Amino acid sequence: MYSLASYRLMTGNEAVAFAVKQVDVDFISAYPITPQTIIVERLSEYVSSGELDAEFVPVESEHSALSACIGASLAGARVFTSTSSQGLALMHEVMYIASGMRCPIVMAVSNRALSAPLNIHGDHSDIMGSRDAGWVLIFCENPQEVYDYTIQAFRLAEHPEVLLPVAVNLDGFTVSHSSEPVAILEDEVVRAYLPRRERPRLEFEEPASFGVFALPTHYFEFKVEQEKALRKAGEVLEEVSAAYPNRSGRLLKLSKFNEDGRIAIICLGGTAGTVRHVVKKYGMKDFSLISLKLFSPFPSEELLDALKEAEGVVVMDRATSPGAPLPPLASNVAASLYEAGVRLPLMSVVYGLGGREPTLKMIVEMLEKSRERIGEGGPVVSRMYLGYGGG
Amino acid sequence: MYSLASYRLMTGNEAVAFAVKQVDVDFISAYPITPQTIIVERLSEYVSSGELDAEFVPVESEHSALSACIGASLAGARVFTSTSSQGLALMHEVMYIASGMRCPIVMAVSNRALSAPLNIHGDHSDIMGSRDAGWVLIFCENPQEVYDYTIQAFRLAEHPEVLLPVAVNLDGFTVSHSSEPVAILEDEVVRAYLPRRERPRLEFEEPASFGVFALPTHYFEFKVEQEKALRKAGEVLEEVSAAYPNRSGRLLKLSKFNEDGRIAIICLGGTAGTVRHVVKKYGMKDFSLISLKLFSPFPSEELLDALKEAEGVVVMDRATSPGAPLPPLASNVAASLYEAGVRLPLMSVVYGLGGREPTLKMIVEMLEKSRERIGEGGPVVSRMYLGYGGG
Amino acid sequence: MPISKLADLYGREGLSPGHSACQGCGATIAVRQVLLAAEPPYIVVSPTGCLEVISTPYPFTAWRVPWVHVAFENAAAVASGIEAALNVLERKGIGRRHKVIVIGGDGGTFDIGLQALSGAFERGHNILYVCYDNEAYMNTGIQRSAATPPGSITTTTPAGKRERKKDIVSILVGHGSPYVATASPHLWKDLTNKVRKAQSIEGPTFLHIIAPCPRGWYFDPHLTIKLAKLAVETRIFPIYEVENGRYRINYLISRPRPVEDYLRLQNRFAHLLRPENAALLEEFKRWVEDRWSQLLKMAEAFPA
Amino acid sequence: MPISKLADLYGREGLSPGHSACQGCGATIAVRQVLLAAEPPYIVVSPTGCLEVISTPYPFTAWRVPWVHVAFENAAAVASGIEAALNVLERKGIGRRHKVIVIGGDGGTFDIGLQALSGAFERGHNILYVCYDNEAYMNTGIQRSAATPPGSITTTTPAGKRERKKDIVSILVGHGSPYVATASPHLWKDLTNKVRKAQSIEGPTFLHIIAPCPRGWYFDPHLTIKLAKLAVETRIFPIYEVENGRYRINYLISRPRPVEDYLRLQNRFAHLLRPENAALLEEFKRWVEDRWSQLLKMAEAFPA
Amino acid sequence: MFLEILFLGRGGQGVVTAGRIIAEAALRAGLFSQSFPEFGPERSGAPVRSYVRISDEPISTRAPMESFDVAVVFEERLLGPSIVESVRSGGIIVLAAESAPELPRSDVKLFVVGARRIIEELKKPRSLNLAMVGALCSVINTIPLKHVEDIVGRRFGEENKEVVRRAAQMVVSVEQTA
Amino acid sequence: MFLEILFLGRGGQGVVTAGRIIAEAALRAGLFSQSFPEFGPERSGAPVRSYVRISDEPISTRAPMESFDVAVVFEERLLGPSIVESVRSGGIIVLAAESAPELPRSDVKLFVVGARRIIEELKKPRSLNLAMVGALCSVINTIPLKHVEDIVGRRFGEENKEVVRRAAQMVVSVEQTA
Amino acid sequence: MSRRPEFLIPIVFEAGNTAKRSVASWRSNRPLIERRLCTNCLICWIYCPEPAIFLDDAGNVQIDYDHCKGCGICAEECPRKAIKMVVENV
Amino acid sequence: MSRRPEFLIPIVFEAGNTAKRSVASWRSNRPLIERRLCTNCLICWIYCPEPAIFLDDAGNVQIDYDHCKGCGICAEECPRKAIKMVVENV
Ligand SMILES: Cc1ncc(C[n+]2csc(CCOP(=O)(O)OP(=O)(O)O)c2C)c(N)n1
Ligand SMILES: Cc1ncc(C[n+]2csc(CCOP(=O)(O)OP(=O)(O)O)c2C)c(N)n1
Ligand code: SF4
Ligand code: SF4
Ligand code: SF4
Ligand code: SF4
Repeated sequence: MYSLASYRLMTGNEAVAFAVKQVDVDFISAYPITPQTIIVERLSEYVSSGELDAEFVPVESEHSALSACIGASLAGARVFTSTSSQGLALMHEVMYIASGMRCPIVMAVSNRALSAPLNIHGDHSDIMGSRDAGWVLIFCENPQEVYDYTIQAFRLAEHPEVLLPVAVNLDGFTVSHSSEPVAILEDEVVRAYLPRRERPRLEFEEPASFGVFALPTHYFEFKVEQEKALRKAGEVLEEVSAAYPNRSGRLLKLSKFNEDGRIAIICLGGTAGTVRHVVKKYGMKDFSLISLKLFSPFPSEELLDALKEAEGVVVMDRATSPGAPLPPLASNVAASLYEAGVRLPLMSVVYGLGGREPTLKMIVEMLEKSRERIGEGGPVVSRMYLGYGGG
Repeated sequence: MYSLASYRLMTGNEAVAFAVKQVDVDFISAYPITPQTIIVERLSEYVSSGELDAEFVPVESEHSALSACIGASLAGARVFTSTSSQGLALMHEVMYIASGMRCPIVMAVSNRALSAPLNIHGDHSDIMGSRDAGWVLIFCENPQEVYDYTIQAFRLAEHPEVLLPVAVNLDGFTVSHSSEPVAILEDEVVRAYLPRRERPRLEFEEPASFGVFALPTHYFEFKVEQEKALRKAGEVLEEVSAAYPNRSGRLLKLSKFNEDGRIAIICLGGTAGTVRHVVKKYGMKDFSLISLKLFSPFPSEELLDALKEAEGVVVMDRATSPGAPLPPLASNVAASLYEAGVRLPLMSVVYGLGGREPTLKMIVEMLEKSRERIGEGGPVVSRMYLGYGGG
Repeated sequence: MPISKLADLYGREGLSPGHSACQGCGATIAVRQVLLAAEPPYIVVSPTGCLEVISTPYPFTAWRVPWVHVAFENAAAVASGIEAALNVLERKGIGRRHKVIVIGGDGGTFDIGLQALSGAFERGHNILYVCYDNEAYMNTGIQRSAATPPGSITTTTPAGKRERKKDIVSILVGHGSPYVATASPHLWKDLTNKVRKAQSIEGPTFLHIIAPCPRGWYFDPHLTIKLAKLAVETRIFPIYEVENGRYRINYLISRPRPVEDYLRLQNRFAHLLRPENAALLEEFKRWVEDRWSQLLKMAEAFPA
Repeated sequence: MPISKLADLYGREGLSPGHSACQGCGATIAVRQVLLAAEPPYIVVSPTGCLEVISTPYPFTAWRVPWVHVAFENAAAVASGIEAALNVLERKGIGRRHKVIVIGGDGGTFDIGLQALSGAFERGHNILYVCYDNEAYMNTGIQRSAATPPGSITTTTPAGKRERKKDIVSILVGHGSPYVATASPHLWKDLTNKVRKAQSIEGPTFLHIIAPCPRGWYFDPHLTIKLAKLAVETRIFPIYEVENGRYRINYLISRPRPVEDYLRLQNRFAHLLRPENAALLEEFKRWVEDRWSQLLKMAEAFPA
Repeated sequence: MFLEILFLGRGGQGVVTAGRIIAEAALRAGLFSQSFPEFGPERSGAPVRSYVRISDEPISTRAPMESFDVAVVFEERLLGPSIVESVRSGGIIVLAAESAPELPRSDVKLFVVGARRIIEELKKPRSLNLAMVGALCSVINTIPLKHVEDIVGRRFGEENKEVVRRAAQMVVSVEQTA
Repeated sequence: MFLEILFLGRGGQGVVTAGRIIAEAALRAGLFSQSFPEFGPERSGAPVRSYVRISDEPISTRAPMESFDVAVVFEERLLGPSIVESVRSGGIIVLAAESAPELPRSDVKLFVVGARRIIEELKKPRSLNLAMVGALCSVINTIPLKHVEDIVGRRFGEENKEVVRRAAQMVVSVEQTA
Repeated sequence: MSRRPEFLIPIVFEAGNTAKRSVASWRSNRPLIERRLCTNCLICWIYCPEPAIFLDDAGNVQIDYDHCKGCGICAEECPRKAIKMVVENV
Repeated sequence: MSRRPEFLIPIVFEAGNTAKRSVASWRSNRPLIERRLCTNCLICWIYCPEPAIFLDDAGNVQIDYDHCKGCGICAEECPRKAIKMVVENV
């Protein structure tokens, strides 16, 4: 049994900061960038007021932020950082290093579009552009999930069979800046959920060398081992979430709505809520919704299972992979279907780039279009830009 | 008709530098990193000796290198840079900006593994980790291709319907450091192939603002326009390569060998040569080879065409996409097959990470294994780490 | 030719109205003055920050001169590229040299852009780098920068910043720059003439301009120029120039006004004036005194 | 407690033999001396570069002390993280403070790592940053860095570098560091005592050590220590320290040896001694003189 | 019940805070709520919006709001035609003003509150937003005013409760003639 | 014809250049060639390798070489057991030495050249690699020595041609007894 | 030699076109110049952040009310106190 | 509280283990100490880059030939000229 402290109105960013305070992190280093900045500000306040006993290092760039986090993590600290967009892109190099050095850092990403042109609004290009960096990638639909998943992210990251960094993604503005009720746990409950675990660390008495140079004789093995750990994280997640005190806040790999709908909509992050709203409000029973919480390791199996009854699938990507046959999420879905030998009509939808937040009308339009395209012997794969005004 | 100046023994890196000299670039900015450094060194020498009339700006980091290139490109110059691995990762943010600002920069990437652990040897993780940045991505098999494709890259990049940066990839060490005969063109022939073309630029008389801020009202359209231009580059390439004076050096999207083999091996970069050698030397008629030259925009159509007769396909990735169902190349191939509704047994091979260069024996082993797995009612998708020693 | 009266500047506007800076934005005043003085042909480069965001919401631009923004951390690198490229294009007869003027905020200059700046100065590019210093990251909502003065409250230093302000002038003098100077928009004649001078010198030059920010310093927008003046007259922001390593104090403040006159008007310093924070106020004063006396000594050891 | 004889250092080795530095590597000598002097407990951080590559080919390490490498540009940021994290872990009773010592090459310090360094110094972390200066990027095969002296040939300056060496000491003094010093491995006593001193001072301190590199400077490996000595005695590499802004020249070279004695032994300078390059040689000498006289003036204006 | 509310004021006037207070009060009243600002760079002086949804069911949509049940406008100058347009038929406008302007629509209810006078009288020059929340609360009548008072008291000091109360009392309905 | 050749010396001795010279000479002789160094960080003094392939057909493989037709060893100390092992049966070792060491294999031909003496005598202390290329060329006998001489003359000065010639003359076959 | 491409590109070719936008709605207070006090010294102009001050054809300093945001700097800095700020009417 | 994970991780736990590797093959010249000249002053040791110089149990300076690369610094710097370099035999 668990006990909820209470409900509080929080934005996604505030939910992150609050969770991070409760997990008793030791070290935070981050750099301001819209729409993530509020996380940094709140944490500065917690540290400054003494509510959180941690070091907050206000570095001079995101490259240094993640670098400082690696140093702190290797020194044995529980570490948190956060960023968005250009900041994440500037960390790109260091992200691979954090995972390669097996640092259980948790990072919140308030997702935002990448320049050029500069745009401060939401989309998933930032994290998708670094999706190969070997991090566990979690997506949240609302501040409640942000809160719950941030806490669980620490347990997952620090699990001795995982030891990998985790990125908790929240849509820039639509989740990061939206104030909503969040059920929070008592501090002690959170602490109990997250006992400290030992791992190798920098100390004079047991001198080890970290971040060594690997010749072709060894590199491949390190990388495969790391890939395995990431896959393992998928299994460990089940244990991590099963142990989470607030049952309704457990981090499942995906959540389903209206399972009987014959057309499945697959979606990451906040937009899933809008789709759910539309399906519910307009009684569009044809459609089921799969809100994917775990993007990496990609839960192919669970996804295929969720698609068992589907006649077609709409995959909503809030990012592009220019030049590739399909954008990131659709590409993973197609690969999973291909592997399973399932030939499901797939409509790949790119939406919401640079904060073009889907309106209800747009979602309805997308659903209608998918009905047209799916199931009438249409193409296996079709494409759509949702809300795009150009030619 | 064209005239070859002569054959010269050149490494891949030297072939880049020589081509860049011949195309009369105006501006070079780069930062040393193994195994790309020789390119920078040779170009410094050309500039210093006066053989090349260009500015060489020896910046203090790769982030600045590509930034300086953007500045120079917007000032109207023909621009070149080169990098590898950590350097490319450090440019990540700026790569998206270069394409978003539509700068026709040509960059050579001597591909190398990404840290951690640090490794200076060849693999494709670096460029694959930035494959969403909207660049045209070309892969070369040997110094000859490096030379020819570098020259063609400029014409493609600067084409008024493209105006996008192009990355020319050569395997670190195995191509970048291998000296081989290269047929070179006369300087004048190269110049004639690459006339200067006008594009918007920074100048006091026609003051325009570059790199502006786009609200949600406009960003989506810019990005779609950019994606279209990248797709367009695939078409333009045909014109660009058809015009290339050395017929045998034309940049085709892919090259085929032993087309009748029932199992197709798809491969990027230098390893294609080793596979070809094995197939030829050991008379393994079962196998055809598709050496892919263009990775982005991905030539799905041409690839499907090349696979028409295949009974199975082996996709060799020299990079991983940890946590994804398939590594980058296999993922694109699977998406293409899925879209075409073709259900071909696919063996995804990850090889050569961190310079674990495949030996002939390893290639043979891979081919044998693929025979076992493909065509006997085996799984649609199977996986293999080639040359991996771990469990 | 030196600027002696406002009529010399009128009609040379480089920035259009209609931008979206806050009411009373000091940075915008500073930038206007820089552009009024700058001699064509030139190209302006800006890093990300207030100036960039307020001036170019597509499809609009406030810039009447060629302008480019690439990212937050690389303005000096972009400027290096433009400068060097135009050198060779002029040599080849397919372009001409422009003076490249970077105009960036303190965050893009003191922190995330410092390395690019240092590199450009080390390589000796012919650029003028202007930093409008509003003493925090304003565009993202008032976070600490290395230029934030000690004691100042920002959203990342809720109890006041502990560290001193990074001495960017010394750092750039240490780079061997031929001309480094400070300026304030209330001294428009000094400022605009320094722009001319800096622009006329071959090599990398630097102008550090105080730019009061009503939003980030929490003061009433009509006080912007007043505050710039107070910063100078309290010796908090000394006005001087360093030419080839030789120092000249342009405004020798012999009888400084009390720093409290300056602090009082801004909510970011409100706590410093509370009795319980007397030590912090002392610390602030010590910082001001140390810098001033250091400056005097330098001017003595290396006189202009 | 000060080090007075070699026996005080013997047996404190922090680096094992069996690493793969070149024959006669000056950097390795410098690093050995630093570690012989350093007082436990400490942690070493290195950026990418020769030192890192020669010392840790998995599954081997030459380091007998805790050591970490993360990337090329971020050693000071990594050090900041370790230092700050151990502060809080000690406070929480689950760890203890260590002095963090960064040891990096000139490229990782003057160029690509400068911003992280500047940030760490501005924030005032309690770290000792040691730069072994072999005056180019050696690990990647001898390319120009901001520390490469004027005239020197590298693979990216085939005709000799035009710019002067970046004055890192002035720059860090400009950051308000409480202790910045230079050293040479031939003066082992001075060097090791400076390490102790720097380590004992709270806050960010810096040690700049000349590290002759036979491969990159093109000299015979047995001359490494000789060259370090010549660099000092020609005034090319002055030995001094700056404590809280106050200068002390530790080796006042009243009668400098001709710079030619130093240049002659190294192929990177061979062209400077050719008659047709007299102007370049002059330029080099001017640089040496300018720096020395600047140093004297600073020592006079800000005496220890 | 499903209410969509717009707050419209200027950077610096606490428009976002107003939205949060009402959302929090709704939460206390056992309702579900969501509140978010206009997304974008905010500059002092520029017109600024914030949005609130209140419902008796969980709110999952994050779609932008294009029309409203209630618009709360902090200054008469800001009540332009497009704002008036954006209020749904049968909806409400709450305006800070001393006297009532003419509205071009009759299917919208206009309420006016002398918010500036209230805050001047109570010497709370920075509390315009609190006055507007009080007025709104009284007008929509789905959230007990006490919740708003409590929140305001806790977050901004007891003295500010009076601002809320006074505004709630003083807001008046204006009959439209158009 | 398909020859795989190893050069083994020390960092600083021009091992890589040696490989390139022979590859270039092969090119001039109308053959195909490929030459590459050992990939990795090179330090002065450390043992260093380079590799050459020569063929009468285009060379497409980039597989690492694990065994060789010819091994050219710049110093007797470097001729360890693993090197001797790596030479194919019927293959050749060319060694810079004054006298012939014992080899543990008899299916390999050993050639010795007094390369150090030659360069000393000709006062070309940095030309050990050129001597070794000369010796190799003479031993494998598929590339006219003239091509090597030309390349060396052009790249390193006429005086060095003599190093090549002399080494080509002086290299001697050693009969193995083991 | 600049050539505008036919496709959408994130460049604004029309220099200074924010002048076409009004920011009058930002203003709560309006500066009024008292003509008889004003010497047209241009001090207000050099300190205006917009700039929303210009010389009319007669050479008199004028406020551009489409672009004045009402910050009050001009009023504060006018050496002749020739500008006063009044509350903006609707 | 360090705990070694069971999987492969790029950390070397055995500090200073390059000492187990020989780099003797790097050496072309070998330093020889002339015992009677040597005062065990340790100057050679402080300047050796490896270090390949140590004190034996008797307190005498010795060369560690597994780790000496033969750079010759010791011979150059020995104040008593007690070290000479000789060409390495096979
Ligand atoms: C790599 C990166 N990190 C962070 C940001 C977010 N960001 C944009 S502007 C800015 C602050 C700018 O501060 P400053 O340079 O002082 O200029 P100001 O806004 O104060 O004018 C920040 C943190 C960014 N755009 N890019
Ligand atoms: C981001 C990045 N760029 C480039 C490199 C390649 N690189 C590694 S070490 C090095 C030079 C190191 O020079 P320095 O710091 O002077 O140390 P040294 O090797 O001379 O000891 C370079 C360019 C890298 N590892 N990472
Ligand atoms: S926040 Fe400050 S610097 Fe930025 S526009 Fe507003 S007043 Fe100007
Ligand atoms: S290149 Fe220079 S610094 Fe690097 S290991 Fe060799 S001698 Fe030392
Ligand atoms: S400052 Fe005053 S006097 Fe001068 S022009 Fe302006 S209004 Fe007139
Ligand atoms: S009130 Fe401000 S914006 Fe308006 S004219 Fe005066 S100075 Fe300019």
